[in-house]
Amino acid sequence: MVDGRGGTDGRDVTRPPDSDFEEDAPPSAGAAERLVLDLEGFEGPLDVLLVLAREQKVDLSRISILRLADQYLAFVTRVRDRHLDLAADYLVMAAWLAYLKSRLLLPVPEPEEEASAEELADVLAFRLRRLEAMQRVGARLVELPRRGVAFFARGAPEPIQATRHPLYETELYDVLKAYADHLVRTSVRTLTVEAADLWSVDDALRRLERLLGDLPDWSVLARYLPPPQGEVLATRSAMAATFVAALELARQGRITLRQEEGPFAPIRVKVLDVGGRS
Amino acid sequence: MTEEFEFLRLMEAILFASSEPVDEKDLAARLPEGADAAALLAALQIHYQMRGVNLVRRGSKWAFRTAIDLADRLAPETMESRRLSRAAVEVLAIVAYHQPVTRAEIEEIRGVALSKGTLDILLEAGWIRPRGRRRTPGRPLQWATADGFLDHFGLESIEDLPDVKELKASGLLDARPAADAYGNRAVRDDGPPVDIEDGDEGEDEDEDEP
Amino acid sequence: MTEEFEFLRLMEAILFASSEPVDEKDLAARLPEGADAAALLAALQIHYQMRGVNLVRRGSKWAFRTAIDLADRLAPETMESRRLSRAAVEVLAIVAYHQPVTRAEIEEIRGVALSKGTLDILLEAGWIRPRGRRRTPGRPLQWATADGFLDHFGLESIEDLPDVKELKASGLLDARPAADAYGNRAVRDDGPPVDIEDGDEGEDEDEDEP
Repeated sequence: MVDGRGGTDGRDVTRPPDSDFEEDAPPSAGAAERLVLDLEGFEGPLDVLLVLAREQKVDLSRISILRLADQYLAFVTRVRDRHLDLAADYLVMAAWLAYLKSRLLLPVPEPEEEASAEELADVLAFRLRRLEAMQRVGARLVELPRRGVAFFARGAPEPIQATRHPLYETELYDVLKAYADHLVRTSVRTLTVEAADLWSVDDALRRLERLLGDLPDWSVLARYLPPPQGEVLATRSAMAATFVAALELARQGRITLRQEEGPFAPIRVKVLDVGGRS
Repeated sequence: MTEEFEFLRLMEAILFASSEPVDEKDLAARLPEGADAAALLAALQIHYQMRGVNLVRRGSKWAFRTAIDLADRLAPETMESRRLSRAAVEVLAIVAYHQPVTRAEIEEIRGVALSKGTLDILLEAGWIRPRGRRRTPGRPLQWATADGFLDHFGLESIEDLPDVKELKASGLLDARPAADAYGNRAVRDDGPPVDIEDGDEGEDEDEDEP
Repeated sequence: MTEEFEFLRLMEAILFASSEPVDEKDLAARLPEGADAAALLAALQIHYQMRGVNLVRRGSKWAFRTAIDLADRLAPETMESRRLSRAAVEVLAIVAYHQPVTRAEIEEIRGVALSKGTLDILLEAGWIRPRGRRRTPGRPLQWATADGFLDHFGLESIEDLPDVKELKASGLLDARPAADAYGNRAVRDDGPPVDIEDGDEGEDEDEDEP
């Protein structure tokens, strides 16, 4: 069913556009505070900008981008006090607007190949108008007379050969969903296999033991990590496994470890068991 | 429009939209005060008398039905549309994504033997067709989607099927529960090893038909 | 009865018998040689113009539907509770007005990554469908409205969408990034779980079909 999912946005999209606008841009003084509380209801930074733009109460084509930038930056500052985990795209927009604002305020000679500040502002104004148009027609769309609500199909269709009756009622969605479910089911096996290229303590032990003979006095342990292989996680697992392996070798009395300059300083390692050379 | 014609229109719409024949008493109850249901029904019946659809009485109930003389020409289908079984939908999906694919491969991919009628059902529905034989020992038959598949599902080409990435992005494929066990890695991963684009196409292919 | 009236009755019966819109091509195929399906449909539409049931066009398909003005008096038998999320309504509007449109373009217009449970819900409702791939690097899938969309919202064609002409004239139906200056950097930086294919921006837009 199509129901649900709307739970978090708290706005009833099936309301007429008028009431929707009213809710979005109340002329009251409490608007700013309400924006903060409603953060989860926003559909991204552009949506926030649109709501803020409506507060200026002018046509979107005559909006003051400078003022809008200020409004947005103030909004983000306010929100960050309470929502430390503010999504990255809100911050990216804030950074971009701060940049735009500085360009608009300080008309330095523009580099030839870059867009002018005015062009950048126009781009933003266009995106706002486009999003507003889509929100407006979306609201009108769901206000159209709809089948099953305002008009009805034949309640007792008669099966006759003239109309095409598929043997089976299956929609594209069913097929795609079946395949997706199948992939999810079978993916578990794959993931198990994939995990094998992480470094295990055994791997690290073998590698350290092999290298023991070549260790000069008090060498830095980190230098004996396997070469990074692109994957951050693989590198991290190698580091963790090597550390544990070093502890294990130290426990066996084959090496000794030292970290003299305090936490996060290089760990140094020295071979104890000379007879252990291979 | 006269008031009476308005009542007639309403009655017409109610009878049309109803899934069951409607009792005359119920019709009268749904009409505004002062409407004469019996007279309206009689008028409506006369209006449709010669048409392709007639208003017919079944006891105290009324319904629209295809005119008898046409109903004979448009012989009713004996079979009603049914829902395809879960397994059959999955096999269809696998044929669509991995075509051309042999029966053994379908079983291998699903990890379970195909029950007897599954391919027959899809074949009968016009959604799959045999497409050549694989050039491997035993020369097994390969299966692919038929034109009826594109037609039924409103696709213009088999390319319109979303690939794994697109399934994920559209929200149909949510692998997160499985991925959790392995942290960030699994999420970044593009998923199962099932190859959609290149599948088994090409190399061993040996089409018996153009 | 004239022969033409016989054809009309036959067409009426076929359309009346089906709850889903019937394609004009299929109708024509059912009629005897020499029948003019388009003319018959026009005549039938006029005959039902004032009635409680109207013949309506849905793209290339036709169906009988109860008259819109009777909506208030025809209480729905089972209230369909299709309450869409705000995101879903926006995405549906974007697909309807910008079709065919790629997912990256939808994200560009909304300035935010698509969350799960948006495209799949519209797909499940039968309102959108994949339609060809954009001829740009990555060959991203394009989305368009499905037949169910027109029928559900009572539209004769996509041209009947509210304000569609005004929007077209104002240039607001341009899904491409407004400029490279901003692009969809905000979307990209959002990272997982939704991955965005490269080259989705569609600068060299080139549809797969006319």
